[in-house]
Amino acid sequence: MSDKYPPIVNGKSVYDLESGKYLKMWQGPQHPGVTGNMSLELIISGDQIVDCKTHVGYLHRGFEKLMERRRYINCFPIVCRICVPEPDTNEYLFAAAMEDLMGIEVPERAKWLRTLNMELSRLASFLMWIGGQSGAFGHGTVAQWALAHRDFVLDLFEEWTGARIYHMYTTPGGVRGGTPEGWDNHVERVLQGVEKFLTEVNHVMFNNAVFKSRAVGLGIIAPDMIDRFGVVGPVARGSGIVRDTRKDNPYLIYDQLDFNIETETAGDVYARAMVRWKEMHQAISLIRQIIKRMPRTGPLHITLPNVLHLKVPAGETYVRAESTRGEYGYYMVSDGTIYPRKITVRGPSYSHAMALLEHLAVGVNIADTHGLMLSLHTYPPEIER
Amino acid sequence: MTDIDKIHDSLEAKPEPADTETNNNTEREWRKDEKTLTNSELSLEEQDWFCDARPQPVKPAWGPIEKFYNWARSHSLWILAFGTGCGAIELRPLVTARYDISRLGMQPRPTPRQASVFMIGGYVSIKTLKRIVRSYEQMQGPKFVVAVCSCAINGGMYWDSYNTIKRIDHYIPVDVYVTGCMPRPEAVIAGFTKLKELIMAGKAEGQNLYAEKFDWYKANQKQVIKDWNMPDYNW
Amino acid sequence: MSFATKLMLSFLSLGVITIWGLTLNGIVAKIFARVQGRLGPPFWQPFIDIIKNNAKRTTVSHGIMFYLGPVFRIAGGIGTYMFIPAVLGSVMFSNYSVSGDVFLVMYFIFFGQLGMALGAGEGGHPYSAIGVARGLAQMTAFEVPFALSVISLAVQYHTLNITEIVMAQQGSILNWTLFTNPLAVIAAMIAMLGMTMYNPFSVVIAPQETPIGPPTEYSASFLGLLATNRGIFNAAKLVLFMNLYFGGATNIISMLVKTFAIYMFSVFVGVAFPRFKTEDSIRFFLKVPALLGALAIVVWLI
Amino acid sequence: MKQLDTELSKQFTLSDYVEQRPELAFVTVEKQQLVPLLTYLRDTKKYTHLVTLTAVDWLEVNQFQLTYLLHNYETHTDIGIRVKLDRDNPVMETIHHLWEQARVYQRELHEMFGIDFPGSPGVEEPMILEGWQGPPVMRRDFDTAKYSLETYDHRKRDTREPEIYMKEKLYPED
Repeated sequence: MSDKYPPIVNGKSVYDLESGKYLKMWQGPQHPGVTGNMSLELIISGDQIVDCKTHVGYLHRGFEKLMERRRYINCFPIVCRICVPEPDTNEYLFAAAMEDLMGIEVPERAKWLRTLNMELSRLASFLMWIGGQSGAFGHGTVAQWALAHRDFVLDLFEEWTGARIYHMYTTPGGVRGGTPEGWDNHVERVLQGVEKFLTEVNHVMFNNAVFKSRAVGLGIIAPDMIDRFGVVGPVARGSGIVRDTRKDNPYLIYDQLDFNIETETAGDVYARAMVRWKEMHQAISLIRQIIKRMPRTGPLHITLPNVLHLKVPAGETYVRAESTRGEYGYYMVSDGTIYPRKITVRGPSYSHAMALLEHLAVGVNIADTHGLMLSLHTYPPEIER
Repeated sequence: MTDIDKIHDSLEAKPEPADTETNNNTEREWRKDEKTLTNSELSLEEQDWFCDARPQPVKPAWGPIEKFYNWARSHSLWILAFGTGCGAIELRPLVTARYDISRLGMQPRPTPRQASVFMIGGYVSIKTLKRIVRSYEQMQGPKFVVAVCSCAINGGMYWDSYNTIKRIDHYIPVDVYVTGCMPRPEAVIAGFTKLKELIMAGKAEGQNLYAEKFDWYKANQKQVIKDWNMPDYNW
Repeated sequence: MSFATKLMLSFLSLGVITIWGLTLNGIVAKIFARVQGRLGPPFWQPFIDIIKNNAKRTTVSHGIMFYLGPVFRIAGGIGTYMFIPAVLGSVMFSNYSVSGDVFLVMYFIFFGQLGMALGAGEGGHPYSAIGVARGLAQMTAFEVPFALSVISLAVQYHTLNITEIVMAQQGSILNWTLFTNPLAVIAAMIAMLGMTMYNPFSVVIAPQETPIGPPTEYSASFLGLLATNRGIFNAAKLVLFMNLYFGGATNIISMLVKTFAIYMFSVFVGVAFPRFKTEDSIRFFLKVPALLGALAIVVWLI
Repeated sequence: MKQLDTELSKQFTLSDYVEQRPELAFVTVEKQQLVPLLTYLRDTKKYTHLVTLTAVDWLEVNQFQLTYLLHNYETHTDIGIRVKLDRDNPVMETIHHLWEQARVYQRELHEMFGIDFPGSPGVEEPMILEGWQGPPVMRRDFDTAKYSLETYDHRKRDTREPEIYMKEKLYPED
């Protein structure tokens, strides 16, 4: 065991490719098993990974730089592009950071609508993940079903906000509009479909002997690794850590909603998948609660002065929300002008895909790399912005 | 060491010191002519590994046969599974149950050797452009490029970004553009339908265009990819 | 009948079986698509793909062995088919069945894979190398239950000639090996799951786990040849299974129906399962199926 | 949070205390005291989660501001530790021994701002920008629009002044 792995010197493993013992292999960026556009540099010995290095930066557009030279309202079209499959968290957090600095309280109805927006997008993002996770273990059928259901959720977004992917629904001071007439029935229909699908997933995927044989015991995250690697969200909850930003630091109207933090204790790929499966049920229940209790009348947004010349008071703040990958945060510094001084996006994929994946991948069979990677649920655009 | 190792090692390899290069270059002159590439950014050892032939335009077959071939090509478009930008997110609905392009004879293909369509999904950063060029050159012709999203056309909302190129057609030949941010899957399917029409009419000759204007494309690529450390043409 | 006529008829039957095999592949793609909730490609899509692949203008070769890989593969496919009587009693479809052809056919099943392994190895791509390693390991594993099952048949029928094995099963449906030697059939059918390379034993050509296995570097007409072989080889294997375990066929219609039905077994398993890792699949094959095969021999020896 | 600040002030030189929200405060510390302060907060005060590490370029006063944001999962409070660095010679102690993911943040800061963290593993390697030859991009004296216009081929487009164009299009006789 010990001589199988190359020695680690100064935090880096040292290997000699000429010895013929190790093979260097790249996976990605052109690779169907890698999430999005990133690559893994793997050193393998036999069928086992002995060293893994994540390479990112293929999607870097320099958001933080671009936002420094755009006015606050002009930043809105680009913040949602930071995370493609789940843009609404970005929109909300950017608005929330601005509102925090400006001392604005958004109307009650806007809060409910923002929560609804984020929960729906959570459902869509999880459906996308389930497609990836089952696909990584070769279960194409579940992947196809999942992405079809995700598309029905996107249809709801389209009817509501007018866009499939980038909704740009949350604006500073409120939201863009209410829900359309008769939309609630469409939501209920889609949710019933998703619930039926989740039952089937339980039968076909979670109770499947092959899936179990591969997922159980793979990529175990011990509870003591949680703080050392900055693990958050469902990945941490899969290791039995009871943490959820929605409960711990309630924002919007999450303190008025009825839900529990879902956890599993095993800390492997199967446990993380199970946590996400439960959280999809949770999201469905939250959407139902919101639609039932949401105020139907009232202002949607407060009136701001001319937004192009909006000056945000000097100061700095950090706001966070629970995305599907875990704690998502915006750190905003304003110097009192019409341009933001500095915005840093804290994406959970950042620490998961880089430090944690490099640590977990060592010793894993090469066929399991993508199952492991998908179980961390990383979205490359939010790593490199 | 296998091929891909060499390629990836070469991505990180430092250029050789200039003096050794001049010493040995004379030995290699005999095999250089106007049909070969210089691969001057590679070390001498690496120059031995890589092919230095220039891409050549290929003449279409005799009329009716080419028509039949074009029909087959247009009904069996294999997309390279390379999500280069945000546009890749619409690739998944496209290949799955809702929009299902497999009914049109398309399917995603995991290796560039077997793919015939390159779908550029949105903005292209410099680091990705390098891989796009490599993947594109590894595809076997006739090959087609569909550029999806506004950012691939004119930079879109990243027009002032330091890390994205502003128009993809200066770097690889593009057959069809699909505008929008994001374009809906229907729009992408419409783009593929347009590509089919072009192939059927024999107008989608991007591969030959690339071979004919190879020096121009290569100069454009090298202008933005500052650390060009791969062979000039990746077979 | 002269040798030339016989040869011509054999090649005609090879053409029929190629078309049938490719059609089967197209139908299977359609069935997969329907289970996954989509329309799927038309069933003639494999033919268009082969035409397209052969119509490619450029291709890359990595040397003579790379070139010969697909040739070996298709030789394995044709060889497998040429020594199996596809339709009992038919002149055209009887092919070159000789005594001991069971082992010849098993050798040919192996031969194509080995040739492909050599060719893909020269491609030099690590994905190919990993795919080849996985493919050979998995093949060695599923050959065990299959070989045991075939030996059990040899013990049962006292022959190694496929034609004679088919003859022994004629008369009634109860004479089929399926009913006379069910243990061997179960072992062989599980081995067939590995042979057809659908889930859960598809890790060799899996697009996610390592794309896309041995054919990573193959393009254009090489790929066309491989795709053609996929038609021939699948159909030949199905015909072999039909002959050995399901009473063979006395006319072409029953041959088509039976091969289709046998294929559906692996397809329906494949659509509902994720895939095994190589180690898992080897472990799987060497446990229950191998035991069943051995048991089938023991039962008939006693 | 104010209580924590007074408690910390006994051991460390703190300044510029700002309480943004009841559960979020920012405080500036001397450069030399940062690592002891972070270790103290992590081990004694249960600020176990490194949320983010980022830098702000204050070009006007020739300073970089590093912000270390820590979170306490028991009281659910955040504290942001600011450190001012000299912009001409930005060097900072590494904290990768406290949190594993810090080395990724430090690698990014090294690339984007040119701040050096000696001893952090792999900090010299390029992470996001490959073959970048210009100055560190996130510094405020780097003009991205100018660089983009100079370096890349932009597609020419018809830019029309809306007012004039509307006039020409709708009321050509005027």
